[in-house]
Amino acid sequence: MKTLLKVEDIHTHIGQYHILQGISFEAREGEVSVLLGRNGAGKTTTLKTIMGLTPASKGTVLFNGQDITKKPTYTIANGGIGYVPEDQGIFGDLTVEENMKVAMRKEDDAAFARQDYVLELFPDLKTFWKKDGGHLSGGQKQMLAMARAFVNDSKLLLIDEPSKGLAPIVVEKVMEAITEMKKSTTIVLVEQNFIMASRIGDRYTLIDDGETVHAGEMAELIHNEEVKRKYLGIG
Amino acid sequence: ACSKSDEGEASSTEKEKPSETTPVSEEATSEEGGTIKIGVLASLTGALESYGKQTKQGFELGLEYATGGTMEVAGKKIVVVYEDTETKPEVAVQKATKLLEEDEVDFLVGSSSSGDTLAVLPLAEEYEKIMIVEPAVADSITGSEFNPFIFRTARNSSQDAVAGAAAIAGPGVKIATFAPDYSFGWDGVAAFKKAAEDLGAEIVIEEFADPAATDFTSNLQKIIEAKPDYMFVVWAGANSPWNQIADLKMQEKGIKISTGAPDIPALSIMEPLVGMEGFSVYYHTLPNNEVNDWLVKEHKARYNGEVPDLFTPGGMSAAIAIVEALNKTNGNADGNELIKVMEGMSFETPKGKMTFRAEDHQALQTLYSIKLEKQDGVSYPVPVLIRELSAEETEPPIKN
Amino acid sequence: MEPIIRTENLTIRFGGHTAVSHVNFEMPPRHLKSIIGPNGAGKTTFFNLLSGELKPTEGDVFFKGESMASLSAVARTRKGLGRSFQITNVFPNLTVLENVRLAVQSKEKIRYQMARHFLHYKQMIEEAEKLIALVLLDGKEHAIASQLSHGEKRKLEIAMLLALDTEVLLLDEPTAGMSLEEVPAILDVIRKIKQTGEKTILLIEHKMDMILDLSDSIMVLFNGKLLADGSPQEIMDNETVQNAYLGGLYDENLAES
Amino acid sequence: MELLINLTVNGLATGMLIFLLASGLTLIFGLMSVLNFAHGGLFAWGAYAGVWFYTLSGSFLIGILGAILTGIILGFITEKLIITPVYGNHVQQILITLGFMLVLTELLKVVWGPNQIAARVPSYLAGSWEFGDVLIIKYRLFIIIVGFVVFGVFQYILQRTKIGLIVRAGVMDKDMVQALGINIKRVFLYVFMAGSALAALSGVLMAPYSGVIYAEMGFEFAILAFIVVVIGGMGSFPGSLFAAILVGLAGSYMAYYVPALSLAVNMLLMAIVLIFRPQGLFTAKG
Amino acid sequence: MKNKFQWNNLFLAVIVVVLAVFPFVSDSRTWTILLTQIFIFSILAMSYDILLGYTGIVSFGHAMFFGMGAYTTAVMLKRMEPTIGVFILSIVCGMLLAALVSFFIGLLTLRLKSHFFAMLTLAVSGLFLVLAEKWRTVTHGNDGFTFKAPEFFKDRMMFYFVTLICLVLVYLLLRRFVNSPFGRVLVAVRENEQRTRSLGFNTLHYKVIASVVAGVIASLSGSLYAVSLRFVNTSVMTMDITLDALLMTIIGGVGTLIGPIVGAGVIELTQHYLSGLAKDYPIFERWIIFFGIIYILAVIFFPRGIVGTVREKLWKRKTKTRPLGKEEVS
Ligand SMILES: Nc1ncnc2c1ncn2[C@@H]1O[C@H](COP(=O)(O)OP(=O)(O)OP(=O)(O)O)[C@@H](O)[C@H]1O
Ligand SMILES: Nc1ncnc2c1ncn2[C@@H]1O[C@H](COP(=O)(O)OP(=O)(O)OP(=O)(O)O)[C@@H](O)[C@H]1O
Ligand SMILES: [Mg+2]
Ligand SMILES: [Mg+2]
Repeated sequence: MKTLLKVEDIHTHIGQYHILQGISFEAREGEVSVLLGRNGAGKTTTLKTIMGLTPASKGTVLFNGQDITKKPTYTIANGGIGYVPEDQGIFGDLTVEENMKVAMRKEDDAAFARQDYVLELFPDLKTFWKKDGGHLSGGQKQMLAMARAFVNDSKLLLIDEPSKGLAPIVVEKVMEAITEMKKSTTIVLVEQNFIMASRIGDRYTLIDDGETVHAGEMAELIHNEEVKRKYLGIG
Repeated sequence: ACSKSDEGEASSTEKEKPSETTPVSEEATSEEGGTIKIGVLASLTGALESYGKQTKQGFELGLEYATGGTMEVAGKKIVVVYEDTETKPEVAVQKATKLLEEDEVDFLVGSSSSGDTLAVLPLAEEYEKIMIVEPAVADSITGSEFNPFIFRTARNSSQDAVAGAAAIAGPGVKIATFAPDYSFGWDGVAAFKKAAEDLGAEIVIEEFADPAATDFTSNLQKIIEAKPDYMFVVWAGANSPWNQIADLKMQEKGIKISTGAPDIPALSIMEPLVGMEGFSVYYHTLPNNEVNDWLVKEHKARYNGEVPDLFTPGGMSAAIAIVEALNKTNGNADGNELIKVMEGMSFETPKGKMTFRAEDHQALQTLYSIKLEKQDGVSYPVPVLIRELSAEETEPPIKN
Repeated sequence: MEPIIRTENLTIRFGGHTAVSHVNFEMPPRHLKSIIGPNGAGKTTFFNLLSGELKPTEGDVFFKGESMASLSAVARTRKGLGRSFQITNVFPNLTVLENVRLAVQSKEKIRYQMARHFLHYKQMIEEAEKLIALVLLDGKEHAIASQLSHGEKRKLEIAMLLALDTEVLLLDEPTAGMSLEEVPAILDVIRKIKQTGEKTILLIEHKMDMILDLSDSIMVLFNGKLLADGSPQEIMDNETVQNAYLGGLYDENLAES
Repeated sequence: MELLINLTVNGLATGMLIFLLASGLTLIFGLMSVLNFAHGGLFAWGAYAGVWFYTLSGSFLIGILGAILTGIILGFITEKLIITPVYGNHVQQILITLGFMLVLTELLKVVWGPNQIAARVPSYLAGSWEFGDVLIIKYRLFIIIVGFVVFGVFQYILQRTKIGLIVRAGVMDKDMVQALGINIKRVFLYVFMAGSALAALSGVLMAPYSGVIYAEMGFEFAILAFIVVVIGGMGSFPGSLFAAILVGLAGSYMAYYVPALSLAVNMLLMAIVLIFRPQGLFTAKG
Repeated sequence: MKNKFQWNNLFLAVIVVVLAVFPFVSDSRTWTILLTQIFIFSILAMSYDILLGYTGIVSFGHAMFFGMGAYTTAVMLKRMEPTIGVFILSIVCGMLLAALVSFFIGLLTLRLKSHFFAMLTLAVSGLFLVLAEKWRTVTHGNDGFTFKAPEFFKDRMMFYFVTLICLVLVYLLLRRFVNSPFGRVLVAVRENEQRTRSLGFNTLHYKVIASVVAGVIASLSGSLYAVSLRFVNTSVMTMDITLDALLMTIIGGVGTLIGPIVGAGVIELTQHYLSGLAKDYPIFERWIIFFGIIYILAVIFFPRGIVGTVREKLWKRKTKTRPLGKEEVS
């Protein structure tokens, strides 16, 4: 299968701190790649570096064969990458509707069809369509953040901890949605909920202290007790 | 030892040199009778900058005129230091102290704003140096805040008011006043009211407006309703009511407008008031005397054809007053000595003879009753003389 | 036993939407109760009403039998109602140590002391350091809070609540975004606090295994209403809860871990 | 009755003028949250450039276009040089824009000299109509119309496009907006330029109104504009319009009926509004 | 840390000593006056920083407290005897007045958020300015009035020392204040007010107290200012004074106490120097342009103010791993 995203030995500095010290992985078309690692390992920073929010000082990010390492964020996004940040990035003073409107890159029928789909997935958003984003509950914000990313026709989605703060039943729905999206989109997922990660992930990359320490098929990891114990504290 | 002290002198002059606008040769300083130093405080930047520049140019010309071009008086070289007050009282004090302490000036001249001037007054007394006030107008300078070292060549608010009243007031005349809502306006109107009433006029309404307002129509509306014969306007500052007065067709409604003619840039915006009768402190064609002829000629020659403006003759008068006084004391710049000769002193200025009144040191001076007319080849309305208001006629009350 | 917290008909409306609706609940002291419910059920809002962050449209909160209606959030904290926040809410430009130290300062009631240098209050700093170690943030004392990773901020949040040392702890999804490895450690912290037998704890969580492990009782909020309140077993057996909240994932979840 | 009509019409005209002044600031301060103390400088530049073009060409329309062009160019320079490094930091914005304000004001004097300059109403807008005792000054009517046009155009743009939303979102979280594929820097630049153009436009319209332009004219009026934006509600065009008219009318009535307080009227109005409605009269919501 | 602390103090002590002997070595009165002016504005700027830098509130109305001090002192010295006793009494009265006014205004206004608070303070101080303008029997309005300073201050050196002592005392007091547990809560309010409240601090009290402290100190600087001029007019209440305080604080560095002092020095000195240059070189006739450019450059090269940025650089050099901790306040 074709490699859509290729991250090669990236190093990222924030201020005087050397946060990423060699992250490499690839995401293949139509697959879900999961980034795993403990708190502060550098998962979020990896996603931000791909998005160009904290550009890499060394290494390359190849997307669809193109080098996007030094591109500005909006160009990267317009190239077809959607992003669900870990802190949700909701515009608190804008309503749910306005949040969606800002997010929608192209206002065509397909986009509205996708919007209808996400609203069915998260009916809460429909209920609170005119409410300020800042007044939503924690879980509702998480839904909105995902809805914003899903509404565009992206080739690649970067999703940072989608299950955080969601009720179990909604987590299930999100999993369904991701599985559904997988048909048309490639997904890079950061997820702490190992059950979820292992169920929808195709392959994994383990990050520790800003470095890639392990990578492989998800199916393997499920049985690799040693790695699970060492890096994930489970098993 | 002698040469050593000479060196000291020379090097100290050297240091000061950059701050002197009137250069002075070193020999003159050390060999002859010494120097007279004059510090001029003026707003050389900011909103009042054009006033400051007029004073400065006038003062330079005045010295030249009074000394016959030698820049010496009673054998002493005159040195002038100009300082910018930035129209901030604290800067004025800072600069004045510098002039008094470091430059050791014998005279202070200034300044463009009443606030700056008032702040400097006590210093003149403290250092016992004569200060010639020019062109600040506040009555209190020679009134409640007076001290004996203060002399003013500028006219004060009361003189303006008396002149303004003389131009229009008479028995049975109904007058409305319009002025900005701060000290300048209040003082001006109070003085005007008294002068006008003394002449038998009746003040029917006094309107004060926010000087920063964009719209003066409410105030003007009220005046229209009071149906006066005249509206006397006391105004200063660029944001002016002239346009709105014209818009409201006050003149068509039979209300004649009267005010003091300002400097030339401000005259250029008084187009709507052509035909109005009022007074003027100075316009270069108004006085008829040799000093003024010289001033106009030299000013034109020096500043590519520009004519002297409102406060240029004031600067000149201040310079002349200083030279005259020094001539009288034979070069003695001691403040207390100077007070004696300056009280009651008369001197010729571009505006005719001025006299420092002994009681409050205010220079009594001629003002002019004028009419604004459109003249060919002049881009602004020109004040045309109706009659001179003699120094006696415009004499203000003594308030100190 | 007299309930330590009790609500009477507690209701709040935002515009036309009733976020918390006529909730009557009480809990005995030194008890750990979990609150569960779908997203937007009103759990956080319920906390906000208890802590005084929001004023109810109707009803009242009683703490140790005393009406809280007239008390501000500040006053309630001082009385002993401390809370953590679902959305990370720390002092972004201060260090981790300073964040926690400020909470300790409040507990120590050093409020209007203006004449001594704050570094002279050594015990405050020591205590803050201890708490930072407790939530596994040691080594990050001098990091600026805004530079922490998400999980680290959650830990800081807990440390600040613990530093307040209030009688009642309101914990709003303390482990959201925390890595698998560290969840047990935080669980441990909560368990230890519970074991001291001094604190009353109200816990909002979506992690069912954790809830079952810790709770003395569970209450369920649904559309702002109190749907059920009972022992963990009762709640787990409740059909409505099964269908509306847990879905199928929970069973597998238990099965796999 | 005539009196009331007169006061009202004049108050309305003044209000409209103030609205034009504030409209640029509504974009720059209200929407983009930039504390731009140089706004008055842009306004004064608009006035000077406009009058200059007007005098040179003899056409007031060219004067207006010249002013707008100047505003756009200055807006470009200002945003690139002065504002870009300080987005989101109010403290730095105050310092840098105050510095720039000094530069702009003094440069005016370098270019056009320190003296005030007369500005005349074009002949076709000069004069007034009289209906009994009611006096309608043509130029004021013109201002009222321009005000409504500007209001309409900008309200339409903000309602019909995402620009307003994007700017507000960008102020809250610049990174996120970029991650949604929007070149927020460019959007900010354009909006700033539009705000500057509005400032310049109000400058050139103000000039014949008061008959005179001077370098220091900017600062006073800028404060008035800030007042209007804040009491109208940040970033709301209807709010600014309403607040501006309120200020205009209050000034007009107050000067007539309670002259003793007319110096204080703006400040009183602002204090009262803020105490009773701390968020301003309107919000930026559609 | 302790070490650094002492170095700092030593450094400051040396500067104070230098300033104290300065009038004895230099007989330049311009400098004495300029420095006096700088000391006075340093006090004002420090008081402003308590609001802006430590509590995070932007006030556009600080001039009103400065004006209260200036007017109280001026009026009392004019109406009563110009003695030291009256001078001190007037300072106390000015402070009491400022405390009272700032207390009530604080209660009224400090509930408002950022811009709205700033504009409300602008409004209130605007009203005070109108009051000063209109209450002419006492203030003489815009013209102002002069008065006699106590005999003791006739020698400007004496006044120089008085202001220097005031500056040092205010600095020491405020340093204590901001480093006290109370001051740390102010910083917390600046960072996240709502969170501070939920920690059990009544933030309104803190903000009101901070604004009272700032108001009282501003009043002191106003009193000194009036005496330094022996003159007062309504310019002491204008926006210009507030902006001066604001600029000095920002240029020097918000959230430090040395910053405002440095800022006051930088602004007064460059202004003095540039306007001096104007006399000699025609291109400096428009020196205000250069002055404006300095503000712009200051932001670009010292984004956190002179002191803030320098300190950050020093920290970075010293330790690569440990970021600047804000609790390390001067
Ligand atoms: N702006 C910043 N400045 C300095 N350090 C930072 C900054 N942002 C993140 N870090 C540090 O970089 C490391 C990695 O952070 P990152 O957010 O990528 O972790 P993460 O793997 O997403 O953790 P979590 O699971 O807790 O979200 C952390 O130790 C964090 O403290
Ligand atoms: N300030 C507010 N204004 C308007 N609506 C609000 C406000 N706060 C909360 N709500 C609404 O009230 C409802 C309850 O919100 P709350 O945050 O209490 O939910 P929650 O149970 O904590 O959900 P979650 O598990 O997602 O955090 C939601 O529908 C939310 O949109
Ligand atoms: Mg993360
Ligand atoms: Mg919640």
